[in-house]
Amino acid sequence: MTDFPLIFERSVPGRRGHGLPETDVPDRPLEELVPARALRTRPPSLPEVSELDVVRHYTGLSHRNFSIDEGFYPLGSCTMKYNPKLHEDAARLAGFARLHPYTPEEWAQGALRLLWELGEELRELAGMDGITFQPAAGAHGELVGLLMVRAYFASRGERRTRVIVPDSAHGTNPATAAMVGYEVVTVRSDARGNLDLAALEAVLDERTAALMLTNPNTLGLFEEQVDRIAERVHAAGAQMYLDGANFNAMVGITRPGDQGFDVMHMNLHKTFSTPHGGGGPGACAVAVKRHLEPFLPVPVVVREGDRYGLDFDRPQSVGRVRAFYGNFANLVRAYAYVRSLGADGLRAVAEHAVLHANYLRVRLAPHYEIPYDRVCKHEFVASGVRQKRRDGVTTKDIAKRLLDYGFHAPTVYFPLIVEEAIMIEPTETESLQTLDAFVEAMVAIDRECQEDPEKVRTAPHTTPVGRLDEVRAARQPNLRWRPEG
Amino acid sequence: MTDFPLIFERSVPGRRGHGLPETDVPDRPLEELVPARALRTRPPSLPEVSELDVVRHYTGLSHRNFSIDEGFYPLGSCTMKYNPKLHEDAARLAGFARLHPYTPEEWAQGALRLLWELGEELRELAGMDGITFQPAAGAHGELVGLLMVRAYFASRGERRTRVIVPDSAHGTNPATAAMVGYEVVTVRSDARGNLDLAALEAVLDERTAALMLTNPNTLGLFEEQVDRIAERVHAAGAQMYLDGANFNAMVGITRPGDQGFDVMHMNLHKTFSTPHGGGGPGACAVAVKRHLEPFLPVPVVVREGDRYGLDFDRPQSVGRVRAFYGNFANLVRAYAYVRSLGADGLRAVAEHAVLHANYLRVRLAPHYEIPYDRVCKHEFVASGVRQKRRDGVTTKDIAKRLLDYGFHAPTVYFPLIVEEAIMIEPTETESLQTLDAFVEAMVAIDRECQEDPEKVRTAPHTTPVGRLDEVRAARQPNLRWRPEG
Amino acid sequence: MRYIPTTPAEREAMLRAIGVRSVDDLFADVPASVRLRRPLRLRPALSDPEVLRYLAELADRNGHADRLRCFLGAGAYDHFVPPAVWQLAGRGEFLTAYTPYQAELMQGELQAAYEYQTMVCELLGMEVANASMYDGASALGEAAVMARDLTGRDRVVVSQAVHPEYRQVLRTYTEPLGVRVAELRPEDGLTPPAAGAVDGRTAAVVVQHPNFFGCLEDVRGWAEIAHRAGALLVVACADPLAFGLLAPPGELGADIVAAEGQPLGNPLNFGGPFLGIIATREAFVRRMPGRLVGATVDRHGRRGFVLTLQTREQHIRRERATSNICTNEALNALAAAVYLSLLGPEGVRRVAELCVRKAAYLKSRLAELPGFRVAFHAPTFHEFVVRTPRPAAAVVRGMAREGFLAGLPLGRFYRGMGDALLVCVTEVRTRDDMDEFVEALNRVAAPRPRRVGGRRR
Amino acid sequence: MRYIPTTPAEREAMLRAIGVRSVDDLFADVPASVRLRRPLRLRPALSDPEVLRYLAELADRNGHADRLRCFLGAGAYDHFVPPAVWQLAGRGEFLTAYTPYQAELMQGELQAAYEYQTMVCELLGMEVANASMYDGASALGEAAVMARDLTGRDRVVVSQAVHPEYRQVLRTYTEPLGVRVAELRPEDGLTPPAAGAVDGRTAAVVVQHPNFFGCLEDVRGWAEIAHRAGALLVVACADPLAFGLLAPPGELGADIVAAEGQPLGNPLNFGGPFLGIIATREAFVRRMPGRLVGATVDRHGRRGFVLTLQTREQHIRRERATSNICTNEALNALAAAVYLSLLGPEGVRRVAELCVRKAAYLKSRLAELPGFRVAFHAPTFHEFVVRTPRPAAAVVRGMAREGFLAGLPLGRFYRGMGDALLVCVTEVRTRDDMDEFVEALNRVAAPRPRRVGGRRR
Ligand SMILES: Cc1ncc(COP(=O)(O)O)c(C=O)c1O
Ligand SMILES: Cc1ncc(COP(=O)(O)O)c(C=O)c1O
Repeated sequence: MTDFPLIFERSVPGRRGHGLPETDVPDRPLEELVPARALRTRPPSLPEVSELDVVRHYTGLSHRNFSIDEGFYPLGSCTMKYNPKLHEDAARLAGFARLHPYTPEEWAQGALRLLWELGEELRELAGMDGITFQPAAGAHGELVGLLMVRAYFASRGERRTRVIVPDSAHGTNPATAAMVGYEVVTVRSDARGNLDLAALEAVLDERTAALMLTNPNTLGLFEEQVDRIAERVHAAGAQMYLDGANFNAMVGITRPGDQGFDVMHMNLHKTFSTPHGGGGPGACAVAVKRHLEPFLPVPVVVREGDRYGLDFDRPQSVGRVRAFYGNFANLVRAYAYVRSLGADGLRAVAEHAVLHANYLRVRLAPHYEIPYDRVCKHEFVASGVRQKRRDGVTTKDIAKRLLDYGFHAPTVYFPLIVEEAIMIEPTETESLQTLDAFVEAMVAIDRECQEDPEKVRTAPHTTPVGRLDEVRAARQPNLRWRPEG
Repeated sequence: MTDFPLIFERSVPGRRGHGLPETDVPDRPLEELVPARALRTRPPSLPEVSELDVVRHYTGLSHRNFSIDEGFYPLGSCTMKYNPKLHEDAARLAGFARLHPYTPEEWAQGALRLLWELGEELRELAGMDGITFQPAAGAHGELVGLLMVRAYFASRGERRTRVIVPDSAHGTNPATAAMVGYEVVTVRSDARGNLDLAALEAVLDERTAALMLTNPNTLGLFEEQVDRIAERVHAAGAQMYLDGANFNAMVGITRPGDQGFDVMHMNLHKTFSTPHGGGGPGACAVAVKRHLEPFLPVPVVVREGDRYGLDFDRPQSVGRVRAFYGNFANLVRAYAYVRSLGADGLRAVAEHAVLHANYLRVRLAPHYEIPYDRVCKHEFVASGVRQKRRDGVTTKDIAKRLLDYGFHAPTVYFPLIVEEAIMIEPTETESLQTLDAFVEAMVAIDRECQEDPEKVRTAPHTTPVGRLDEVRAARQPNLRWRPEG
Repeated sequence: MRYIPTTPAEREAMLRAIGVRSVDDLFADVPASVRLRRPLRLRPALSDPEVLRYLAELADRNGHADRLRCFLGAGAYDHFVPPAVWQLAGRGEFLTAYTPYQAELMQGELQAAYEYQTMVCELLGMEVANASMYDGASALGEAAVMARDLTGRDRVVVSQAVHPEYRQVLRTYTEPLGVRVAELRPEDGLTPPAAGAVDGRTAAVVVQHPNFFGCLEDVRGWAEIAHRAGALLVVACADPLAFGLLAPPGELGADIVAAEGQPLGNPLNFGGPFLGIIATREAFVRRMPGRLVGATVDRHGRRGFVLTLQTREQHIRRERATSNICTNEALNALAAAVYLSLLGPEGVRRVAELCVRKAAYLKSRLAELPGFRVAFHAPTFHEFVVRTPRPAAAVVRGMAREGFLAGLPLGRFYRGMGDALLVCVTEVRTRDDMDEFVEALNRVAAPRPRRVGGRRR
Repeated sequence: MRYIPTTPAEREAMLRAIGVRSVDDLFADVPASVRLRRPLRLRPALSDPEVLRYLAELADRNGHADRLRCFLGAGAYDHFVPPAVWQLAGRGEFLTAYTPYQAELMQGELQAAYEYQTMVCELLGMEVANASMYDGASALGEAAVMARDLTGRDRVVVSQAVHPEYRQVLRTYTEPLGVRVAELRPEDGLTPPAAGAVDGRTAAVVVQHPNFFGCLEDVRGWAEIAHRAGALLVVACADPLAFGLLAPPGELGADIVAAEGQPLGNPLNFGGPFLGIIATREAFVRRMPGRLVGATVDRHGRRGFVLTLQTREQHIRRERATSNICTNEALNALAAAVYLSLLGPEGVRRVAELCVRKAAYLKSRLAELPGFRVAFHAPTFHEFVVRTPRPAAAVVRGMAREGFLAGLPLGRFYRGMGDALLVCVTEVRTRDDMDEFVEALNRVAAPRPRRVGGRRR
């Protein structure tokens, strides 16, 4: 079998794929308009292909991908739920997709109203007072959140230098803290998978700006002492930051604002079902308690009567983390989602996400190690240690073998505190039949680990390419195609 | 490997895939509105599936298909050219897609104008005077055409009972003639692949209503004596009908009206690039000379100044062959196509369609029999006789084996006058590289026929299912799934 | 050239390979006398953005159903189409495929068609359905021809409460074959079963259910009469969603059903493409027109699907084929299958019930509106006829200015019905829509003082 | 429940399998004190048609670029997006996939990203580009941090002719890290290279090219000055299509380019999602933020693609990562790749040339319009600043009523520029559009007799 060609390998000099217009203004020598030395001398080596070539190329590439639309994607921490098709039509309405961000406010009332209403809904869900949609994704939201924490303390003349992060935290948490200039202090988890309260107390002091907590945490476990944690953190004068990546487990059941969080982000591409696009774009909301509102990025969407506007006049604002107002097209999708589900529907989301995860947990427990085997929330973490020790098969091998069974693999090797971690999040939109089929595949692989471990170690076998050499990719980076000669 | 499930096999009682509203009008007992005996007692056994189930099912089915968007489709007589993506956006504009056919004319001016303008363009291309877009496809257009011929003769008090059809004609030609009550007289082709003029003359008489000719004919050859044929037919008082399925070979080069045809249909899903949709919908125009205009189906699109309207008051009309005005969404596509190409672009279509076909013909000639080996038009007919005699491999086997090479097969066993016919139409939108790859595959298969004929006879090997048992399908018809019990 | 990949260099290379000097040489077989010796007189070619802009301008001049609230039906129905339908049916793999002649490569389309055939059978209560016809009207034409062939008789009796355009098509399809069509006058919006209408030469009785006026016909009654005379009962239907709630024609004794599938997930499209449905008894399958997909097995015993019973068709049987149909409306059938999968039994029932309930609400509101009168007494599905105080065509024009597609003025099709308006209410119309519709009607059409004397009835 | 497939019976079965009695039992770990004890106070749930209808209503209240002819740019550009771009990029297989962690299953996304990286390098004349950042502004913020890390210095010099919002983001990203940002005042719309602005503590000089006023900066001059001082030159760019015609930043000496990729086939979307581009020298790749896709081979030696150099990233390096970015704008990058494939070298040059020519035409027309004055003398790409006889904000409001998005009033960002309007002309604007724009401007903003005295300059 030959390699699937690169688009550059389909190129033929002089071939064209566009139907662009010719000029319709009086011809003037180009040099009158642009000085010769500012001009490009060599054209870029872009492919020269027909529109049909392009259609076949990208249709072909799409057939070498895997998506929610094709099958089960139990990627823990990523909330790969169904992305309703209605949202696509909504986001592509010309009134949204073709709206320029600098359209005068009086001509953008529909868009601003949507932002306002989405803000109201999400503030209620979060139990928070203020909101911004500016960040483009979760990590970007963390940045906004910690910048606000920093600005808050600055406004009070306090200089706090440290952010506490549990050892189970997602990598973006410490990375964000570092980006905002904080020193990162890591706190361990306890035997039940909760943040170790004593360990926390040991490091909490007047240098602590914030605790960044994920709840349910990345083990899929609810922080059972979240109320006490908040109490301690606040007692130390610090702020509670919620990494809301796992909000899917608690919508309508418990609100972060009520748990004691001062600021949180919501990954709208997780709980609120905007599609992941093969790595993005996402969308994010950061919601805050009253005392942090002055620090929200500019602009903030405001309402006066039935007029909606953008408030730029916010002297204490942290400023901006991007141009314009956020990943609007995805906010349209998130709004459609919230309105389609309503209060009952959203609560049902959390209930079923948790139900499905626990079902899988219980079904897999006989076959795979489950280090923290208690009732989980929307996801749980299993481990491949048994297979590794018994059969010499790694979690990576198991993950690759799952691909042959027609499933995406769970998240593996995260959280870092679980050896050979296999983090499974089924979401509420998958059916019992799919969950059962997944269990069967996992059980079959466990059997293969014992009976034919080599088959698992050399997996995948049915994908467009076999196991790829990642070491070579990193050692001899080849990050772009180069034209010959 | 298990079978790809039927949507019914995914069904789970009580599962739902829609977001339909609840009633918002005062509740009244249903029996007040509909008598009980008119009500359904058993619900239809439609699948009970979630929206995600549906998305996965049809996405999965789409992956078990083959389309222009994926590869080369040299299906002779079908003109499988690229279907521009722009047309899809155009056809889906709400102003077209959401327009009710009974919208008052003053509120449908845009749609009517489009029809008028498309009519002008196609009449010029055809060299004809009147046009209708009512038929849904080519065969439907033939029906309209022959009905008009019949009405024309009726209006003159002539009773003609026969339609002449060449032996190379598409099956729809004789079938249509029969539907209009005509007796079909078949005339043979001569050694050069033209209609045998002498044979035609022998059957032409005052009973002849029309000659249905395809030009270029289904051998892909231009009827070199079309002018003389028209002369003879007209001399016998009969009408010249053009099956315009092969119009792609002559747009801008020669016009049917100038060739002596009185009436023709154009398959807009061929020459004018509307997508085939896996078997339809197509779209069709029937264009006629002045003397047939009174017989056009109702309504006819008319213009007065800059107002466009529908003329229903046509007492001599043949009536209707369908409700409303035609496959409008495809007419939008065809219009976009004609306007994108213009006069030069359309002429280039014919030139390149013919160039590509001749290139393939010459390249394949060393390996496959080409019964009429002269300059062809947009397609040509090869034959698998050599392989059949030499290797005991049929054309069907060769066609199936091509599937393994990633190509759709050509049209096979048509036209009927060529033994083991392999009818190849590359179209103008395929690249030289694709044509060369196809030649390579055909050459490789010829080699396989000699070296490993069993491999060809049992092909295809790489498709989702292997060679299917068509005899069983016809002998024990299973035309629908049935719920168990 | 747009959409032609061949570069000048490649063109030369191909000409060389062919052994000719120019492209003109490839057209040497076209007699000089028939060549076009001047450039085509076409509108100038446009760039992509220009084409789109011009088409958007044309589209914008139309009073489509997102601009005018649609109470217009009469054979084309504004049902809600879930966005998933066309996002799936419109996928390139389906959209740009041809008829599945190479079955092994086209299992997607074939399986979908098999499932579609099943769903249609289930909805209509019939034994077999084909893979699609052009539209409801032409399906009715073919059904009548089929009845003639099955019975060997040459008379067809059709109710005038069948869609007028369907009746026109019926005549076009049957009269060239020597079939005589007789029409039955409806009474109070219905076609009461009349044994006298049928005799030993009758091939088929054709009624529409629900009929063109929205009324529910006595299909069972007609089935008895037809069958007693050895004729077939052909039931036409413009909106099969009715059978989400109503007893399906198969249960009422229909021998052939000819229906319009547009309401099943297909857009209004100014009338096309629509989706012709034809369904019948198993015993009649070899006289059916159109494509049929059947299940079979491959050489390894796996399930697969093929086009089958092709000896009925034109490409095999030529002048003895059951029909000339070739290209059909496969993609619209696929969309219908997606639609019916999304809705399921509960969804089709819900839509049908919403239609009935909402139409009943509007009917009762209009019954109270001064100057208006509900024309017929029979129960209706989602359409009904109302008599208007001013000519219905004028009412419709006035209502368009108020933002409504008010319905179809029946004067166009029926003498003496210049004041009759056929109104349709589907599940997408809200109560607010209807209340505003009534208010607007009152403004537009209410008997005005100066006219009252002459116009009130 | 919408989008939840689990039926009540299945729910019970699962609860039984888990060994709990009710779903509530699964939430026993949530402390009572933090539970929500009342129903959520949300707007009522809507059915699908209601949601769509409401959203269509909201969309309809916006003056989008199909309604108002768009002469507005300033960081978001109304270029023609060929319909193929999103029909391909929007395919479910791309749209609903996650980041390609399982490379073997995700070669489509990965290969597309690899090709995208190549195309970006080619267009910008750079050696490496990553797989995407959030947008141009945040890419600039990251670029500055990268320069700081690469140089170990803590000052950044930025021209005020860089997009004001990009500058704001630059500060947000750098100041918490102790970087000091100094701004350079432009002269006559340009940032003339000034050696004095840079010293041994300067990590980076940041200029935008073409700059926020549309003018072409002397990038080469700045490169020399920066490099002489051991600093890096960071070039920001709001529309990389400029480099279809203009010498790319890589050739002008840029060390890092931070660009906005929205103009490459992405919709305006009220400002997002857009597409952050970051490109640099090969030597700096290990300090780059974001995903990088590299080519490698599989165990059979076939070519394949993987995410690579991940030790730069947060999930491996945590607080020592080059950035915290995780989810990015992969789909927008894919759309950009499709767009650039369709256009090819000839197409990007054509677009750029049309932009230059058309903008020049409008500039010359406005130069002649009484009361208007082109603000700066430098050559421009597709934007330029014009001084208006009335406050620019009022002009814009008036022009909206005439059907135009007239541009961005600069008073919002620059003191003393209340009468300055930033106008953009892309290839989609026709000569008629521009002529009508000039006429409308004349109506809306021409100096009126009663005001002339005070306002003319
Ligand atoms: C727990 C957690 N935190 C943070 C993030 C980062 O979110 P994003 O990818 O939207 O930047 C993720 C996403 O993978 C996550 O799972
Ligand atoms: C030569 C010829 N005539 C007639 C037809 C029938 O056209 P349609 O399929 O559009 O009804 C075809 C299409 O296959 C054809 O190739």
